[in-house]
Amino acid sequence: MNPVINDFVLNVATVNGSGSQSSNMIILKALFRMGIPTGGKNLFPSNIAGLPTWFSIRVNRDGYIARKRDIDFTIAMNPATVAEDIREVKPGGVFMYNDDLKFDRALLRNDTINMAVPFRKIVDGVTTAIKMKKFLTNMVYVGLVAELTGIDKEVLRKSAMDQFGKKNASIVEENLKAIEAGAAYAAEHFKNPFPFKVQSMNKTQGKILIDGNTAAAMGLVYGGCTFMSWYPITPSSSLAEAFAGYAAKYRKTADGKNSYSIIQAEDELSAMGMVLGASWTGARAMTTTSGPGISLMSEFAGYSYFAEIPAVVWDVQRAGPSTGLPTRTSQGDISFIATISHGDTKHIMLFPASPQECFDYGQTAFDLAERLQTAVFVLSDLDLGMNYWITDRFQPPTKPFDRGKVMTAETLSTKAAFGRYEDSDGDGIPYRTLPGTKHPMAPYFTRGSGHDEKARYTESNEVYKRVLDRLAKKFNTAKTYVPAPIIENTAGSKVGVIAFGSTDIVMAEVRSQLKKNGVEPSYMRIRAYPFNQDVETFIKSHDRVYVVEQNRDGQMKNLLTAEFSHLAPRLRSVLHYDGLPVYADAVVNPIVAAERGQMN
Amino acid sequence: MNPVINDFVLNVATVNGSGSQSSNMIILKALFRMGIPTGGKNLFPSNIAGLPTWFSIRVNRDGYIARKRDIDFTIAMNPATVAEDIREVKPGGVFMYNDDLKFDRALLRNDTINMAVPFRKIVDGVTTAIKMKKFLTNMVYVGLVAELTGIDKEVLRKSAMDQFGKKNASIVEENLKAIEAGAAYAAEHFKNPFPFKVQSMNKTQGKILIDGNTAAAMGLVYGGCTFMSWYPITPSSSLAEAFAGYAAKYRKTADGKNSYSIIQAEDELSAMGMVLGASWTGARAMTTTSGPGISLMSEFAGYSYFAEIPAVVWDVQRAGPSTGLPTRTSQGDISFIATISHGDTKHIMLFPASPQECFDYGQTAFDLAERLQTAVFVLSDLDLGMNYWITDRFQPPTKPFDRGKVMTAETLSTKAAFGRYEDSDGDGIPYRTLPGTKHPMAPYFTRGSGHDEKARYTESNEVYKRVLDRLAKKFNTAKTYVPAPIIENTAGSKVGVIAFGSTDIVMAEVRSQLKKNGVEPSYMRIRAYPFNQDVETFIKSHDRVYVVEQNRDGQMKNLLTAEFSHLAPRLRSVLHYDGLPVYADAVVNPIVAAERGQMN
Amino acid sequence: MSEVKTTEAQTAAPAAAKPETNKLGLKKLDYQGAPSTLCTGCGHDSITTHIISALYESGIDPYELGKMSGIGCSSKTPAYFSSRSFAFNSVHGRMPAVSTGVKMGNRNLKLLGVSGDGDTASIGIGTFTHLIRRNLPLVYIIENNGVYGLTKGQFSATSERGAKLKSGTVNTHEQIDLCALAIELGCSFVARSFSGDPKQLVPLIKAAFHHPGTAVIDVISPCVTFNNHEGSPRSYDMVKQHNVRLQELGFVEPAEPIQAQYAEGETKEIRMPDGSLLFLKKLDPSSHDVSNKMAALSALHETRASGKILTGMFYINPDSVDFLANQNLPEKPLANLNESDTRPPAEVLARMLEPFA
Amino acid sequence: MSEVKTTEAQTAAPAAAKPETNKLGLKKLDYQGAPSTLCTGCGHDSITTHIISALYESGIDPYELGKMSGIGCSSKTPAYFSSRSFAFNSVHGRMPAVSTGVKMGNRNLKLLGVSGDGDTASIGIGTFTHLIRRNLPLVYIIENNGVYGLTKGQFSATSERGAKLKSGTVNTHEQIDLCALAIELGCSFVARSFSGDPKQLVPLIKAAFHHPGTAVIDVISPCVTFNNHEGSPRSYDMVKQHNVRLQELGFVEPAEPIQAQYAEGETKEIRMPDGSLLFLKKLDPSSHDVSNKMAALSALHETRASGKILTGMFYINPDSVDFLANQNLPEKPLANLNESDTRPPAEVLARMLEPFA
Ligand SMILES: Cc1ncc(C[n+]2csc(CCOP(=O)(O)OP(=O)(O)O)c2C)c(N)n1
Ligand SMILES: Cc1ncc(C[n+]2csc(CCOP(=O)(O)OP(=O)(O)O)c2C)c(N)n1
Ligand code: SF4
Ligand code: SF4
Ligand SMILES: [Mg+2]
Ligand SMILES: [Mg+2]
Repeated sequence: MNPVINDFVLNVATVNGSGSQSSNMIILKALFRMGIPTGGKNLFPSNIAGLPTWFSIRVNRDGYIARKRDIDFTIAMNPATVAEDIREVKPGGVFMYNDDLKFDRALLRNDTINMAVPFRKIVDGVTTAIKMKKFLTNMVYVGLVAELTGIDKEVLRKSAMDQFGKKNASIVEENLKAIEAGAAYAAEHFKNPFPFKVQSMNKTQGKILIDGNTAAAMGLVYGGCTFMSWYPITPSSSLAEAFAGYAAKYRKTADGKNSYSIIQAEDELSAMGMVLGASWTGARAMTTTSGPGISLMSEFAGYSYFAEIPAVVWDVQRAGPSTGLPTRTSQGDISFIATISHGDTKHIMLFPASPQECFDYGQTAFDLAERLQTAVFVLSDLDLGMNYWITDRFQPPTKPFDRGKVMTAETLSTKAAFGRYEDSDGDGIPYRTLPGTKHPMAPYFTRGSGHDEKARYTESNEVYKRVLDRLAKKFNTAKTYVPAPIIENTAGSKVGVIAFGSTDIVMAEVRSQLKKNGVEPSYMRIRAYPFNQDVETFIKSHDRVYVVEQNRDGQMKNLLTAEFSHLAPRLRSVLHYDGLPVYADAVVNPIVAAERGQMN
Repeated sequence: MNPVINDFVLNVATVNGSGSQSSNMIILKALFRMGIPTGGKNLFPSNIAGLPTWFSIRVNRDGYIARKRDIDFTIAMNPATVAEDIREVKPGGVFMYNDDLKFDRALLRNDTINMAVPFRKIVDGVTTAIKMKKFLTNMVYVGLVAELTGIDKEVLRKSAMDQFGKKNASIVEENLKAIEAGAAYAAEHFKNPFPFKVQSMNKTQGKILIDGNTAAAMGLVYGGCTFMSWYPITPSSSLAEAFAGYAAKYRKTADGKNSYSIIQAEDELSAMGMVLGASWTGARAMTTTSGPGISLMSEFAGYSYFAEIPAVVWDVQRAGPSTGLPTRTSQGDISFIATISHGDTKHIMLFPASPQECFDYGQTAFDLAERLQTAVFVLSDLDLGMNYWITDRFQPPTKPFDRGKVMTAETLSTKAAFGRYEDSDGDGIPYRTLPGTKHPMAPYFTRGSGHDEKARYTESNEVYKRVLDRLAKKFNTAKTYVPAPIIENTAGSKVGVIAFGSTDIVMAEVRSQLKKNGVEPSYMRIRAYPFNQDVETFIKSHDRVYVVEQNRDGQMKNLLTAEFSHLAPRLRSVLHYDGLPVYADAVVNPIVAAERGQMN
Repeated sequence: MSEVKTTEAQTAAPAAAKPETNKLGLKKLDYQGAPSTLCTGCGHDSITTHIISALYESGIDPYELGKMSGIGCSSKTPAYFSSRSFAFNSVHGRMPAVSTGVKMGNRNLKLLGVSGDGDTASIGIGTFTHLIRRNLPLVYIIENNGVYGLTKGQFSATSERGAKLKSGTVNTHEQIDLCALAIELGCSFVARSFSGDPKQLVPLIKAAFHHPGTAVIDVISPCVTFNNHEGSPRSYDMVKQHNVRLQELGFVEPAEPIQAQYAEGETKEIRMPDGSLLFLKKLDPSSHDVSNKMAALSALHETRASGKILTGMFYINPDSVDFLANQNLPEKPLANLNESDTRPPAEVLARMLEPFA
Repeated sequence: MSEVKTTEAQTAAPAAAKPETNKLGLKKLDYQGAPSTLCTGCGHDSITTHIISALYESGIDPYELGKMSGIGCSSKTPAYFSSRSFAFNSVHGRMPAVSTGVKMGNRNLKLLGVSGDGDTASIGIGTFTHLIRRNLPLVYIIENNGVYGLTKGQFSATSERGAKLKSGTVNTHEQIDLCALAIELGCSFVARSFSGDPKQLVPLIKAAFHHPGTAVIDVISPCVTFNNHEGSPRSYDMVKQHNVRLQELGFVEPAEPIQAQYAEGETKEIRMPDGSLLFLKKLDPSSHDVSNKMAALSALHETRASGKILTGMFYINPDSVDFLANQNLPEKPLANLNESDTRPPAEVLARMLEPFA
C-alpha cells in the first residue's frame, strides 16, 4: 500500500509546561521550509503546567490547512489521555506511544499501526542530566517523525538551530543529539514503509509562518500606534507583549526616546479610559483584550460613540460566555460589540481573516477610528491570534496615515466660527481640534452628556435628536470607508455562502468539497460592519445564502437580517461552536443536506 | 365661545429647587380626585437647583393622558424661559405670567390670552417672612388655576392638606392663605369666561395616582424581595429609596427584625456581584439602576447566564448613549440587554407599561428568575418610573412564590445522584441546591468557566456545546413562562401595530385617531422577551406591522426580525427618540402616510 | 444552622488504629478537595494544606463553609480543599462583592475568601476597600506571589518597585502593601504570613474564623514558574532569608483545654467574642503592640524600607462591630424567607396606597 | 509647548487704571468660565473662584491647561473656570484613567483634575489608588461634601461613621480619609483645605502645579442643600468650628521676587524641582514635619478621633519621580507623531519577519 504524500494530520499529545512547544515548532518549521502547506494548532488548557495539551500539524498539498477532525498519526506522551488518544486515531492511522507510559496495552487497537518507543531508554543514551531529560524526551519524537515521514534532514537541523536561537551551545548540542537518537531508533526499528510521507514542494516560497497576534503587533508598529494600555488576558496578552518587544527594538527616535507609551493598567475598564484620553489628544491609542475585558469596556465604548473620540480595541475572542473556555476559540462577541453600551449605539467592527490582515489592520483600524472619530473593534480570535499560519510576507505600508478631520490653529484662523460637532461637510463627520491648539476658537468641552454642535451643554430635545441623527448618518458614511467584502461569484449560482474572520481559512476546502457534491455557491467574505452596498447586492443575487459562523446564535446572520430585513428570508445559518476551530465537514454536510432537501 | 371641558394641557414653567413640585401635585391631586382623567409630567434638568423646569398636567375626559405637544394654558414663573414659553402656547391658549418678571412685553402674542399676575404683591399680602415668600409664590398659582378652571374648592383644600402632610400648622396655614389669595385675585381681576374648565366626572373611582418607581417598590415588598444592592443614579434612585422606606415600615418580623437587607454599594458592578451572591444562597435579590449602571453590570450578567444564577435587574431607562440626558426618557437599552456580555448570551426582559405592572412584576420577575435560574431585566423608563399615572389600586398578590427547582436535603436523599446542571426534566432547566444544605450530594462548585452536568471543571468541546445547547433550550422554555403579549385583534385587518412599555400609554389615543383616518389596525402589546407563539401568530396574520418604539435604531423591531426572519419584510418601524415621551401624532402621522402610500 | 448533625454513614475503619477525628467526628481526610492542577511546588498548594489543617482543627462543618474566590491560579484553590463545601469561583477582582451578597443571603455560612495579589490589589482594589469599610465577616486570604501567575507572569500591584522579571522587565511602580492599606482603611484583623510556615499561618486562619469582621491575611506564596528566580524578592530563598516572624502564635477554641505551652510575660492573650483565645508570644520584645494601629503601620513602613519581610499578627481589635450587627437581620437566613415571612397583610397595602388615593 | 505667545488681541482698557495682568499678560477675567448652575452658596463654587485665582497668579497658559473631571456637581465645575482650556468631563469615577491617557498623549498639557468624594472614594477608589501608584503628574482636587450632591444627597464613602442625613439615615460604615489613604499609597503631595479658606487653598493649588507627581488636595466643600444641616459634621458652621489650620502658606513662582513676609524659625521652605518655593509657617510648634510620612499619618489618625478637622499641607516629597520620568518619551508629544516619526524603515520589517521565514 503506497504511502499518502503531503496529506496527513499529526497530533502530539503531551502535558503543558513540559517544553513540547519547541519540538512541535521544529517539525512545523521544517515542513513549512520544505515548501509544503502546513498549519499548526495548539490545544492547551487554562492552567500553567501539568494538564493535557495537544499540538496538531496538518500537512496538505492543496493548501487546506484548517482543522481536520480525523487524526492520521498520533504521538502519545501523556498517560492521562492515552486511552482517549488511542480512540481518536483514524482507522489505518499510526498510534506511536511512549512505551514508558503505564496503561492497559489491551486498549491498543488492531485497526491502527501501533508503534511503541522506549523514550526513557533513548534519552538515557543521550544525557545523564536529570533536569534535561524531561525536555530532551520531547526532542526524541522530532527525530522519530522526521525519519518516518521523510522530512529533509538539513531543513530539520536548520529549523532546530533557529528554534534554539541564542541558547548556549551545549544545550543545543544535546537537543540535536536527542533528535538524531529518535531518527536512528525509527530507522532501526520501524523498517516497513510508513503510510504518511512528505515530499518537498514549492508552495511556501517567499512566505512566512506566523501567528495573528504577532502579525498584529508588527502592524501596530507600522500603523503608527503611539499608545497602548492593556490588561493581561488569554488569548490577547501575546499581542501586547509582542508589540512591547518590537516597539522597544524598532521604535526609538533619533535621540533614543520611545515613540510610544505602553501601560499595563489595573483593569480593562481603566485601560479603555486611558485609550480615550490619549486618542482625545490626537495620539493613535489602542487596547487589546478578550471577551471579559470587552464587557468591562461597555461604559467607555458608549462614551467614545457619543462624544466621538477615536479608539481602537483589539478583541482576540475566546469561547464565552463569562470566563468560559479561556483557551478555546469562538466568534461569539459580534452581537454584543455591534450595539455595546446602553442607548442607541452602533460600532464599527473589522474581521481579519489572516495574519496578513492582522498586520494591515494595524494601520486601517487607526485610519478608520481617526477618520470616523469613533471606536473601531477588530474581532480576531484565539485560533487566528495564537496559532501559526502561512501567509505572504508583509509589505511595509506606504499609504499615509489618515488622521481624519483635524482643525489646526492655522485652518481655524481661516474660519469665521468653529463648532466641534458641526456637520460642515454633510457626511456626518465633524472636525475636531486637538488639546493644546493655540487658537481662541480651538478649546471645547468634551462630555458624555447632551451637547450641541458647539459642544455646549444642552438638554434640548431637538438638539439631542439632531445629534443622534447625525451619528446615524456618520455610521452610514462609514460604509464607504470600511474594507469592502471579498466576493467570488459563481456565475448563475442561486446559492451563496458568507463567512468572515478565521472561518475563511477552511472555506477553500469547503468549496472544493461542495463542488464534488454538485454545489458551487458564490462566496462572500465579509470584512467589516457596517455592511456596504456589495453585501446587499450579493444576498439579493442569490436565493439561498448560508452564513457560516463560529457561535451558537448566528450573530452575523442576525446583523445581516436586521440590516437587510427585506432579504432576511434568504439567509440561513451554518453554525459551529464547540470551542475548537471549524472543520470542512461541519460546513459542507449541512449545506449539502439543505440543498438536497431544496431539490426534491 | 363656550369653554372646553376637561380637555386641556396646563404647563407650569418654573425653576427647580423652588418648591414648585408641591404646588403642581396639589393641582394634579385635586383634578384626579374630581374623577377627571389626568396625567402629570415633570420635565426637570440634570442639576439640583436654579435651572428651568416644566410641569405639564394633561386633563382629558376620554382618558388620553399621554404627552400632548400643544400647550393650552401656561403659567410662566421663570424669567430664563419666558420667551420660549410664550412661543409654545397654542393659538387661542392662555399665557399667564408673573408680572414681576423682567422681559420684553412686546414678545407677548396677540393670538393668546395674556394674563399678568403680580405674584410678589399677592404674596406680600400673605406673609412678611422672606424665607417663606419663595415657596408661597408657587402656591399662589394653585389658587389662580383652581379659580379659573373651576376646581372644586373643597377637593383642592383636602389635596393641599394631604400634600403638606405632617408640616407644622403655621406653615400649612400660610400655604392655604396663599392659595386663597391667588383664587381671590383671579376672581377679582379675570372676570371674563375662562376657555378651559373642569367638571367632576367619575372616571377615577377606586383608582390611585402613583409613579412607576413607587409602585415597583411596593411590588418588591409583596414580591418577597429580601436583598437589594444599588447605587444612586437618576431615574432609578427613587425606586430604591421607596423600597427602603416601605421595608423599614412594613417588613419587620415578629421579633422586630428586618426581613430584608439593603446595601448602597460602592458602584453598580459591585451591586450586581452582591445580587448574584445573595441569589446563589436562595434569597430573592435584585438591583435597580439605569443605562450607565447596566453597562457596568455586563460582565456579571454573562456570569448569571452561564452559571445559571437568578437575578433581577430593574433598568429605569434614560436617554443615552453614555451620560446622555439623565432626566429624559427612552427605550434605548433593548438591543444592549438582549445579548449583554461577551459570548452567546440571551437574556429575559420584561416591559411593564403601567404602575400596575411595575407592582405585579415585583413578584413576577423573581418567580421567573428563580424558575429559569437566570437574570431577568425589567425595562421601565423615566416617564413611567418618575411621572404620575392613574392606575387601579394594587391588589395583594395571592399567587405563591415560584422558588423554581430547588433540591432540598430531603429530596436529595431520594435520589441516587445529583448533578447541578443535569437536564433531568428535559426543559433545559436543571435543579439547584442552596448553600448550607446538609447532604453529601448537595455541595457543588459554581464557576463562570467550562463545567459539566456535575458542575465539574471541563474544557471538553462536546460538554461545552451540550451546555450551550441546553441554555438555548432553556431560553426557549422561557417563552412558556414569561407574560404573553396583550392582543386586541381587529377582525380582517391587514395592518398590525406593536408597542410595549410606556409607549402603551399613548396607544388608545393613537388608535382612536387612526380610526378617524380610516386605519383600524390590530394592536399587540409585547410584555416580554423571548417572544412566544402569539407574537409570531400576530405578525403572520397581518401584511404590514408597525413597531412603535422610543429609540432611534428600531431595537425591538431588530429583535423581532432576528427571531422571525421569515416574517421580517412585514415589519416597519415608527420611531420617536428625542428624550421626551412619545405623543399621539408622532405615531399616527407616519402610519397614516404609509398606509395611504400603500393604497395608491 | 439547624442542629441536624451530618447523617452520612461513617465508613468505620475496623482494624487500623481509630483515625484521629475532630469535634465533629470528621477526619482530616474529609477536608480534602480535588487534586491540584497547579505547578508542583507552587506556594498556593502549601496554603491549601494549611487551610485544611485549620478547618479540621477548628472543627468547622464543611456544610457551613462557603468558599469564595476570584480568578487566578490562587482562585482555583477552593477546588482543592473541603469539596463538601459550596464554592463560588466568581469573576476577576470581585470576590468581596459576591461574598457580601452571600453573607446577607445566608448569615449562617462561614465565608473563606481566597484571592490572588492581582485579583485583590489590581482589578479588585475597589471591592477590597469597600469590603473593609463595611467590615463584612469574611476570612480573606491573599495568596501573594507578586505576579499574575495564570496569565504567565506579568507584575501585579504588590510587586516591589525595582523588582525584575525573568524577561528583564523592571517594575517602576509604587508597591501596594495590602496589610498597611487594610489597617489604614480600618480593618480590625490584619496579618501577614508565608505559605511555608504552617506554625504561624494555621493559628492565624483559625483565629480569623472567630473574628467579628473582615480578617485579612496576606500570605506570601512564591510562584515557582514566574517569580522564584535569582534576585526575585518573592522567591522561597529570599522570603526565608528576610522573613522576620513577630510572634509565636497559638489558638484555642472555646471548648478546648488550654495546654499551657505559652511562657508568661511576653505572651499577649486576645479573647475573641466567642471566648476563643489567640496567644501571641513576642519573639522580639521591641516589636509593636498589635492593638496599636499606628504602631502597626509604623512597623510595616519601617521594615518595607529595610527589605525585611515582617510576618505575624500586625493589628487586631477583637471588639470590632461587623457589618451584620447593624443590619438587624432575623435569625432565619433571608434565603429561607417565604411568603409568610415577607408578605405584609392585605390591609398594609391599603395603608401604603392611602397617600396615592 | 512651542514658544508662540498667545496672539489674540488684548482689548486694551484705555481710560480705566491699567487692569492687573499676569506674566502672560492675561487678566483674571480671562480665566473665568461659564456661569455656574450649582446651588447658590455651594462650596464647589468657592473652590472654582480659588482655582481661578491660582491659575491667574501662576500665569498658567489656558491653552496648556487640561481640565479633567468625573461626574457629579463637583465634576461640572470645569465648565465654570478657564473656558479657554480644553476639558474632558468623563464618566463616574474614571477621571484618573482618562487623565493618564491624556498626559501620555500630550505631555505638555498641565492637568487639573476635579472630582467629588463620591466620584473618588466610592466608584473611583480603584483608579485613584492606581493613579497614585503610577504617580502621574496631575493636580487632583477632591471637592468633598460627604454626600452625593447631584443624586440628591446619599452618603458617600468619606462621610463620618455616625453622621446623620436630613432624612434621618445614619452612616454605619467606616469613613475613608482620602488624605491618609493617599499617604499610605505613596502619594508625594497630600493636603486638605476648606472651600472657604482661599489663603490656604490658593497657595496649595499653585504649589501642586509644580509638583513632580500626583498632588492630592482634599477640599471640604459643604453641600448647602443636602449636608449643611444641624449636626452635620460637614456644615459650614461645624467646619469653621473644628478647622485646625496647620500652617500659614505662601508660594513663590521661580521668577517671582520673594517678599519676605515669612517669619524666621518656624517657617519651612520647600524648593520644588523648577525652583519655585512653598513656604510653610507652622501655626503650632508641635505640629508634625511635612516631610515625615508616619508623622503625617499619626496626625491624621489622632485628629480624626478628636472630631477636629486638620487642614493644610500634610506630606510632601519634592524629590518624587513622576510617571513620565521612566517612560522615556520624546519632547514632541505622542499626539503629534506621524509616519515619519513612527514607521520604521522597510528593511526593519524584513528583519522582524526573519524568524518567521
Ligand atoms: C476581566 C478579566 N481580566 C483578565 C483576566 C485574565 N486573568 C486571569 S487570572 C489573572 C491574574 C491572576 O493573578 P493573581 O490574582 O495574582 O493570581 P495568581 O495566578 O498569581 O495566583 C488574569 C489577569 C480575567 N480572567 N478576567
Ligand atoms: C455609572 C454611574 N453611576 C451613577 C451615576 C449617577 N451619579 C451622578 S453624580 C453621582 C454622585 C456624585 O457625588 P460626588 O462625586 O460626591 O459629587 P457631588 O455631586 O457631591 O459634588 C452619581 C452617583 C452616574 N452618572 N454614572
Ligand atoms: S504559575 Fe505560579 S502561581 Fe500559577 S500554579 Fe504555577 S507556580 Fe503557582
Ligand atoms: S446639591 Fe450640593 S453639591 Fe450639588 S450644587 Fe447643590 S449645594 Fe452644591
Ligand atoms: Mg499572583
Ligand atoms: Mg459629594
